[in-house]
Amino acid sequence: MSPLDFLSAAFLFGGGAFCLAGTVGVLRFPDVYCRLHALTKVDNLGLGLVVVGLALQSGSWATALKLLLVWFFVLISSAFTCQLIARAALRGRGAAPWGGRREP
Amino acid sequence: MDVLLDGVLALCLPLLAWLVLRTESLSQAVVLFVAFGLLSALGWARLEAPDIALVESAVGTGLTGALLMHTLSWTEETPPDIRARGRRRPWALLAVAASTLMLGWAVLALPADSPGLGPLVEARREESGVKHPVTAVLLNFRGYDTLLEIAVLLVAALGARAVNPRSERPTPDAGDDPLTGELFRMMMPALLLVAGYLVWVGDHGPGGAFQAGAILAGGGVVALLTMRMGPPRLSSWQVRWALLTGPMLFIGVAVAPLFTGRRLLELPRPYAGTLIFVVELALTVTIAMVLLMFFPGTRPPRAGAEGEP
Amino acid sequence: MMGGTALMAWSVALPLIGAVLSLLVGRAGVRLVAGVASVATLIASSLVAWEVSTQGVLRQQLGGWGAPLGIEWRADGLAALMLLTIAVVGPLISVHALDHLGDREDREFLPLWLFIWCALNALVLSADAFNLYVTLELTTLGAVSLIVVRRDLPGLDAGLRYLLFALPGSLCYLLGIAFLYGAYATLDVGMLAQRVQSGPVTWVAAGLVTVGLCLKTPLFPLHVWLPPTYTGAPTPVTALLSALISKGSFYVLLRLWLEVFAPVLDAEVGQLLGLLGAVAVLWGSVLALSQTQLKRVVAYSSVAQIGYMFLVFPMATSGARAGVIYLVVSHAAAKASMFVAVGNIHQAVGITELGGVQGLAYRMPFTFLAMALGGISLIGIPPSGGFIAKWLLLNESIGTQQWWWALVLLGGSLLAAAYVFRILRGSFLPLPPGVTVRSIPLGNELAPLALALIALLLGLVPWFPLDLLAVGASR
Amino acid sequence: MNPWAVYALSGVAMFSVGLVGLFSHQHVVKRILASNIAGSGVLIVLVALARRAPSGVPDPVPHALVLTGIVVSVSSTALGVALARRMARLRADAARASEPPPGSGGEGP
Amino acid sequence: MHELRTGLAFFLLLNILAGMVRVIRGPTVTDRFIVAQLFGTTGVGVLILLAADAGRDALRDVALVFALLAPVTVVAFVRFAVGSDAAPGSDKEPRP
Repeated sequence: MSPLDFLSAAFLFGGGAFCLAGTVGVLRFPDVYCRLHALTKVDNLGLGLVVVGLALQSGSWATALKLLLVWFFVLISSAFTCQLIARAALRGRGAAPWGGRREP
Repeated sequence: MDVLLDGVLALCLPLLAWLVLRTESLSQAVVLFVAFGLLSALGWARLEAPDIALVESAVGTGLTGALLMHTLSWTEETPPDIRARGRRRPWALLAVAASTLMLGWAVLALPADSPGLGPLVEARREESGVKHPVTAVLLNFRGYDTLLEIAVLLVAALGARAVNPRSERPTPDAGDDPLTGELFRMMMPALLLVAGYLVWVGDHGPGGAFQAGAILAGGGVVALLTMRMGPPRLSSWQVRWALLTGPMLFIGVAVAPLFTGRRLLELPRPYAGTLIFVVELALTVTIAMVLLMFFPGTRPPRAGAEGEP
Repeated sequence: MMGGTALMAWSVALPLIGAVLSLLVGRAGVRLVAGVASVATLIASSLVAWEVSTQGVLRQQLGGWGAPLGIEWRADGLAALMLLTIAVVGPLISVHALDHLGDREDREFLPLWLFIWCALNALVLSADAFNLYVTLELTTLGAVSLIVVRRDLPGLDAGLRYLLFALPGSLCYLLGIAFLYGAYATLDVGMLAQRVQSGPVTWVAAGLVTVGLCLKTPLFPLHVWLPPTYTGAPTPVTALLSALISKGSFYVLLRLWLEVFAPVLDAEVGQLLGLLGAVAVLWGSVLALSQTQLKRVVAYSSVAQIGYMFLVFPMATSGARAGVIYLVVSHAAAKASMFVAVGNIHQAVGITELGGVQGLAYRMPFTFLAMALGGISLIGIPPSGGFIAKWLLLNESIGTQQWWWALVLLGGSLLAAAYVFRILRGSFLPLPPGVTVRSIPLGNELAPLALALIALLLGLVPWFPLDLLAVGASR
Repeated sequence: MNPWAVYALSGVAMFSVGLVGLFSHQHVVKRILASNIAGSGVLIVLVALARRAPSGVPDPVPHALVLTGIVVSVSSTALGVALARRMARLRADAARASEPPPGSGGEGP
Repeated sequence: MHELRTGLAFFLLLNILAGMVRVIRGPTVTDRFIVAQLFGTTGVGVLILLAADAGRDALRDVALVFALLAPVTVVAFVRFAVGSDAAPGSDKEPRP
């Protein structure tokens, strides 16, 4: 296991951790808007770290660039998704933001 | 670890399918169905079928998800009286369980290592004019299937088009914010690029007309739902020509050998590859147009309003 | 250029070209393009039939690839006769449909009918199991799109019901084919016939294929979708459904059963299918007798007639095969003429009840003559095609010592006579006052008569079709 | 155990779940989803068969069949949804036409 | 490395299955849709992990398509959620 592999393994573990954090966030957070926050966390950092980890061990620049392209598109769509859903939830279905009180 | 991944994936596909059909609320069923489409795409990936994973991801998550999401607005949740009748009688469950066991028994009775027609395709792949075996089978060895399948697409589009009302005037829509306009403007070039790439790569790798057409249709759906484009109507000649150039080209290529004494769909060896590529390019437009016709969108409010959101 | 095999290709390509071009020309030239394509396909189909009757079985390897890799066509006598039936019955129904449906509907009817015609020709010629699946799907989706052409609520309900019953049928068939491919690594029906041995895979595959196609044909226990679909759909579409489209799935079942599964499976399964057919005959006829709606009577009679067709499986001899195919062809003509006649009555008087038929015989002579001749063929009274078919089946049931099928045939004919006369009886009574009879164009009246005369002709001139059927008969 | 059998069995299970769902539910969209799921089940069985090839390179013929199968399945699903949508609209109009709206209400004339 | 990648792919698959709980429990449609988006992204993660194996580069194209077409469903959802009264084709749309 060369040092590069150690580094990429570390990135992969980090990515996995953030994906777990995102999923747990979506499960545990009390209302739509917090869950949106957790969702975009998975998109940005979770996937980002996995992409970097894989890019390191892919060994060819073309593959690394393609992985970054995938991540770039996910970033764009996640930014739009978060904004659109939040606006839709607020205006359309009127989901009230969580008022800070502890849910039963 | 591989066995674990395959095992869990293969196990939760039917479970998820059962979940989709068991839930009462339609929105839950639609979202679970989108998740089911994703997991089946992973299944195709694990079964070393990248072409099918591509089509499943492009069509499954892109279009079927959007189409079903659209259905949420006009179908009510399952009315209670129907729900009661939905319970299955015990003997029916027994019969189904027995038949499923028989199917499983037949699966296990299949020879475990028959290579099927793989070696035969491999042996004659050079004659087909394309390097990727699946495209060779799809457009040359069994090109007749694909020709009829284009007819299936056209017929389904005709049926859906005839049924979707065209005369809907959109209400003045307050909800159309500039964000979706920006999204559309940013997404379309990327979609066109990837679609072109997939048609080109179909010659020597997974890809082809269906995948590219589905991606173009995805972009078209965004344009349709954000009022940038009206639904394709058969009455306008541009739509008709865009829809029918692909099939006409494919039929022309299929029928041409008959005039020189050869058989239907017998592509001339030297330029079979280019013919297939040209036909695929035209079919991409056809498939994108057909998949768009399944969407019941509305015409943009005023012709002048095309530019600003 | 015009060799037999090229003609086969043209008989499939011409309707497809016609459909695509009639879509392309849009509103203006739909009827012209569709008419030219129909005539050309009629010529191509009859030339193929002529080539088969003179030169025997025609084969073509599509794309120049051999059997296991590519798709093969095989046109034997059975296929040629089916081609002719589709080429004659179909256009007559579409001629009637042009006047029966409104202006907008017939612009959508013609391209869809040409697609279905291409699918049926492709289905009849194809000798590749998966290709048969694609043609079945094309026929099904075409039929659904036709059923909803009027966009009214009953049509939509009928279309959805048909779609949601035909889809699982196709999927069962596809899973059966998947098992066959998994076990024998070929999709060609001819090669399957050589390679198939008895075993769990073959039994399950045969079961799936049979259940799937019985759901689409439909056979008795799975026929629940037929009456509401046939009554909800516009009448010319119902005529197409009952005369041609349901025959497509039966043709696939017949070809796969007689060539691939029969030698491998034991006879009891054939007996079961025969039994279901017999129950279908009695069930359909009794229900046809108890209906008050004209269209439903003819729809339930379809259930009964389909029951007759399944009598071929218990006595799988060449005589029974000829008999059942003759029944398929004459039923196509007779049932089409009855449904088209019902369409005329509905158009003229606007009432769908059985009572509404009262006194119309004098005002619509051709329509009721057609209905009477069609009824004769359904019952099987001597000069009609139906009689020849039932006669052949009777001979075979006596010949193979399975006399109970003869009982079913005779009982069914008796019940058929009952419900046909029940329709016709009212028409000779004096016209009740106050009933206004709109005059319908002559073309509309002649279409059912032509169809009924074909059913009659089949009875008077049986040797050409029977010789044609003998070509390439396997046993 | 070569993983193909696992996927084939899961495909068969999905096929059964789909058919049961199709014939036991009344809600149109649910039945269309069920037929789509049953279709996916059959296609997974086909691709699982393709992966049995000992040489490791899967057999391309079932892949082409499944590509055709997916397109057919998507077409019939989309057609079904379009028909169901139109029927819901007609039923809603019929319901609205049969009982006149109580007040002027939001319903336009 | 193959074991690590497949293990992480399996872990992400477990994440997806865990997300099903929110889909079933999620009170509003929006919650369920958020989980659908989460599945999409996690699916992309699994695909690029699987794509790193030998001979499976095409799976990156699949991941690319997933990433590209995610907004399509979002826009459809927004049209449904925001303008449920003005969404095209909805019943409550006042007749023209």
